[in-house]
Amino acid sequence: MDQRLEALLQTIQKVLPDVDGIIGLKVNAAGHIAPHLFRKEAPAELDGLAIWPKYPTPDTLRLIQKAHPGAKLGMVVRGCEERGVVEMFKHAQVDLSNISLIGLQCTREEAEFCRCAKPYTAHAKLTVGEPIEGVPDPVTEGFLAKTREERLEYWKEQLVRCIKCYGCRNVCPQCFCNVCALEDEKWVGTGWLPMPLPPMYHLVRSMHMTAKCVACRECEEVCPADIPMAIQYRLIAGDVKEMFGYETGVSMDEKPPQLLVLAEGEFERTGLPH
Amino acid sequence: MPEPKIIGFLCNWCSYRGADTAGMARLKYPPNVKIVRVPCSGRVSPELVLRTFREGADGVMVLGCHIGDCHYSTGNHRAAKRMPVLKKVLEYSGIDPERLCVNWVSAAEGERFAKIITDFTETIRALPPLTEEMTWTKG
Amino acid sequence: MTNSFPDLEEAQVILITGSNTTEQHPIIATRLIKLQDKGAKIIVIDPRYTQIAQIADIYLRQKPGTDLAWFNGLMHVILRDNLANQDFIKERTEGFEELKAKVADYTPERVEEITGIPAEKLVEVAHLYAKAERSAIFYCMGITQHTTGVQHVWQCANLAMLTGHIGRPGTGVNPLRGQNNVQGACDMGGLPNVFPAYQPVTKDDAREKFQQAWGVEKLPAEVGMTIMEMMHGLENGKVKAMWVMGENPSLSDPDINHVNKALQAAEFLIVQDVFLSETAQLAHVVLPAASYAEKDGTFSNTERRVQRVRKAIEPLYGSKSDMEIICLVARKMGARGFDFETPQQVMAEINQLTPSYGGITYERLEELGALIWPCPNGEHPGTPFLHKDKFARGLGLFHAIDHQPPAEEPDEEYPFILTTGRIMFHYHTGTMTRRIEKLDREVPTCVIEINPADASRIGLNGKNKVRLQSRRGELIAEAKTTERVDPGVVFMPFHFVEAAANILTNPALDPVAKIPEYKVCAVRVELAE
Amino acid sequence: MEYKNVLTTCPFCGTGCGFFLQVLDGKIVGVLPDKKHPVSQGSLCVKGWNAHGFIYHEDRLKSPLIRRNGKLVEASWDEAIELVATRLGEIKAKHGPDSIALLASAKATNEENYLFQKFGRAVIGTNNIDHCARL
Repeated sequence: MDQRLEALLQTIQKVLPDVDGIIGLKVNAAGHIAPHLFRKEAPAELDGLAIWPKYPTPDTLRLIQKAHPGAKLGMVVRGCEERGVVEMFKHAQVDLSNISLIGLQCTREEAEFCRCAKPYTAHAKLTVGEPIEGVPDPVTEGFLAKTREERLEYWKEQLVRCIKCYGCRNVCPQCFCNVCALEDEKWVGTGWLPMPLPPMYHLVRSMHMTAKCVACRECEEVCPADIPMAIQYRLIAGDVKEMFGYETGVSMDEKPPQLLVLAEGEFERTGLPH
Repeated sequence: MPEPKIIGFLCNWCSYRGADTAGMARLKYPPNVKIVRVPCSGRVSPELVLRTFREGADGVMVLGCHIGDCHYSTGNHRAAKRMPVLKKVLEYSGIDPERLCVNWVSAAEGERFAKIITDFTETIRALPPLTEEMTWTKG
Repeated sequence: MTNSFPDLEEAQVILITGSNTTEQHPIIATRLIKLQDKGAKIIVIDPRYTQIAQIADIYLRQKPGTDLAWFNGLMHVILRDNLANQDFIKERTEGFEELKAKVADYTPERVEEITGIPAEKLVEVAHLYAKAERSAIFYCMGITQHTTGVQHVWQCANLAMLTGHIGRPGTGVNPLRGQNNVQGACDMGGLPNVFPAYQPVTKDDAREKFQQAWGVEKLPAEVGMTIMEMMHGLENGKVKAMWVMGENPSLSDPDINHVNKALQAAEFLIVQDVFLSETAQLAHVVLPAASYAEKDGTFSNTERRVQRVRKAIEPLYGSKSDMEIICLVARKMGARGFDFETPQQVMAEINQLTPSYGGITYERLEELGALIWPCPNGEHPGTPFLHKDKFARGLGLFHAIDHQPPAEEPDEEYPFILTTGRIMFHYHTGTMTRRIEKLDREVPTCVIEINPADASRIGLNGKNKVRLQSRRGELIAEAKTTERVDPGVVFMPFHFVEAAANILTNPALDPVAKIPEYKVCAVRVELAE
Repeated sequence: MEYKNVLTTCPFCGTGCGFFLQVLDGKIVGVLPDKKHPVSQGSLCVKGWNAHGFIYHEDRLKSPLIRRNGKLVEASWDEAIELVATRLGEIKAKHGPDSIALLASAKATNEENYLFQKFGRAVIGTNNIDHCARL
């Protein structure tokens, strides 16, 4: 057994007696992996404990907590998943008071797969594996080197392949709105492929990921057309940090940037005329 | 080259009156901007701006009161927070962010209004029609 | 499909015809499209400029119902320019001389006249397809739902054999099967002429085998009726009773005014379904069936890949699985051999009697995830691609085929060609998908596609309701103007009962496969207001 | 409190994509794509993502229905099965096996299709079995 997996198993076994269940990943006989709630009633299920490929488990937590608000749970989180639950906590989607986070540090290989800048946890008290530094994101860097015209051309080539599966929205743990703007005909037309330009679906979604995206890249992973939309989310996250000093998932206490009121000094950083 | 189509969302309390002031002073500015009066620049959502582009606008203006002068005290803060991000979204999508003009005009600033309109119309005139850019390359 | 997805990743040229792949098989489409990034070229030949046509490297638009001609044209060019695979033809095929003689007449110029495909484009496609080391053909009902449907499939095979693009990874003739388990329903003998694994009911040894296994004295030796023959049988009184398991012929069959009359004539109609479908509304007995999420079983996909369906929850609302219902009725009728408690037990019987499924057990599926038939025994790894060293019949047979027009062509009275199909957001007759809010909101009702030139000719300006009439019936539906269809052609999906395309369609059948000509019939289009 | 993911095969086209049905306390709450699936490779189309959307629909048939005086009315399973068995038996006896026709299903499982044709051939004694493969 993989060393990290072995260590994770031991940590889970330590935590499990004190909680109602632990959210992690489970593999079946043929190697298919999905999120699972491990419980002490069924200890044998831990034989199927798995760690890769990752899944949007913050959403699993949300689903379970909605039905069992008081449950005492453990949860295995990678850096991105931890940031995910922190953001969801700030938007009152999950309650972290009863949750034991078990941090799972990503390997270099995993981090490179995700082009991840922060492949480590920051809040989890229990952790498994050695944290590593973030890795470069050559895709985003390559995109930044393009001219405006080249960028337009690039997205046209990518987005003509979009089949409007809504997978990027569906899989995103941060997409928890009860009413979704992407399903509002005022903004996004229905029933036609390829979706007409301008790409309203993707423009609106990019806007809505502002100060929410935690760079887990689940959206890219489930995209049938391999459209690297996280490029945009990532760049915007950088701008939001610059303009409004906000970074997703970093601190539990820091409120997401107030949409309504400019804070001291923000106006100057927006680049708008005075 | 066809004349560019520009939609201007003007807040009721400052910018729209600024347009009036410009009109009363018989200031000259290009007639490309079709004005939509809104209660406040904070009313203009990013979705509305995008939809305006979708409907064929080559440029969109969101004009509000100067920061600090908003009729609703901080309504225009909302615009000041959202619109810069929207400009970034446009930029990363390959759509010239210059197509979106966010600015502030008080009721008294007729000349400022005329200048903003004139400059923006020139900016848009220098760009190809957006509908031309918004066609699929394949096919 | 002769091949399967993993090996098709190696294809260099992908020729898609009669398939709106992005809307009908979205995940297959995106897999193929992504191959472009590895340098593969996609060719689409289709009367509609669909999304995949737009993405394709080369798109050719033929007039509906002229496919035999462009196939011949491609083969003409391949032979003319010495691009055929002579070794393959010599070693693996027969009937080549007849084919050669036949396609000699189909010069690109003549083909252009018949099909509307520019001659130089046809030549380009012929060269691209033939010269690549690995070219794969994908087709769907756009070429099969014709009175010449079987001949179109033969043409695909002709083209593949002529160039040797078959029996290797990244090649082959790959039909995309429409419904989730249409492959399996065929494999399991849900056809009037064959037992499971296509063992003919007319063959004595096949019948004897099943007689023995099922413990019955005598199984019927004559080929039974196809759907269309059943409908005629209901009308003329030959058929008295019909049992429909999870299908909806009231909407899916051609000329449904006629179908509904037939169903109403049934003395006893049993329908089992998840919802009260249009067909169920005509039934004498309706049996509530469990959905896919409430039962175990297997589906066989278009690659012949057999995969598990797993019960996530118990049957809802007092419904029962189709398996349980069949067993209950059979036992009530005093039959033996229906004492199954689990689908796994049924599969064990299938393993015994269905050579191609011999090694496809639940134990192996649990371990391997999936198996692609033929898989004759418990050690066999499955067969990702067919016809490796030899064809099922030994040598591959070329069929020399002339262009033939569709059964019904436009005329003065009915000047438009109607072609029908599906859309991304709905599945078959919409019994399930129209009840899924997130799908229904995308396309809540039928929208007909019409070329802008035609739209202005009939005065559609600003209005959107049209009346479509054919020799079978008429309907009113919304219209959308689009260059996606040529002038003279209208397209409509068949999912919608309120504007049911199959009121209009022509029940003319392919003489061999008995498939109706859904892709071409003549209609009149007028403003409805 | 139970949360599990049940791997199954999409019922909405011949591609055969794999997904998990998310089951929370015995109720299906969503779909998750299977990242290790050989066909769908972690992706789904809009139909697959919403394949759970009809399961709890209020229109689901909730009881067998039998036509009485021209109207479909609720009946018990026993009644319905009895009626089907009796009528099929009568019609077969009176008009012969080929007066009965069966439509199998491209939407049902292999096992169900196998049993259905077995029923038609072995119990009724007819080859009048088809399904909408061509439609």
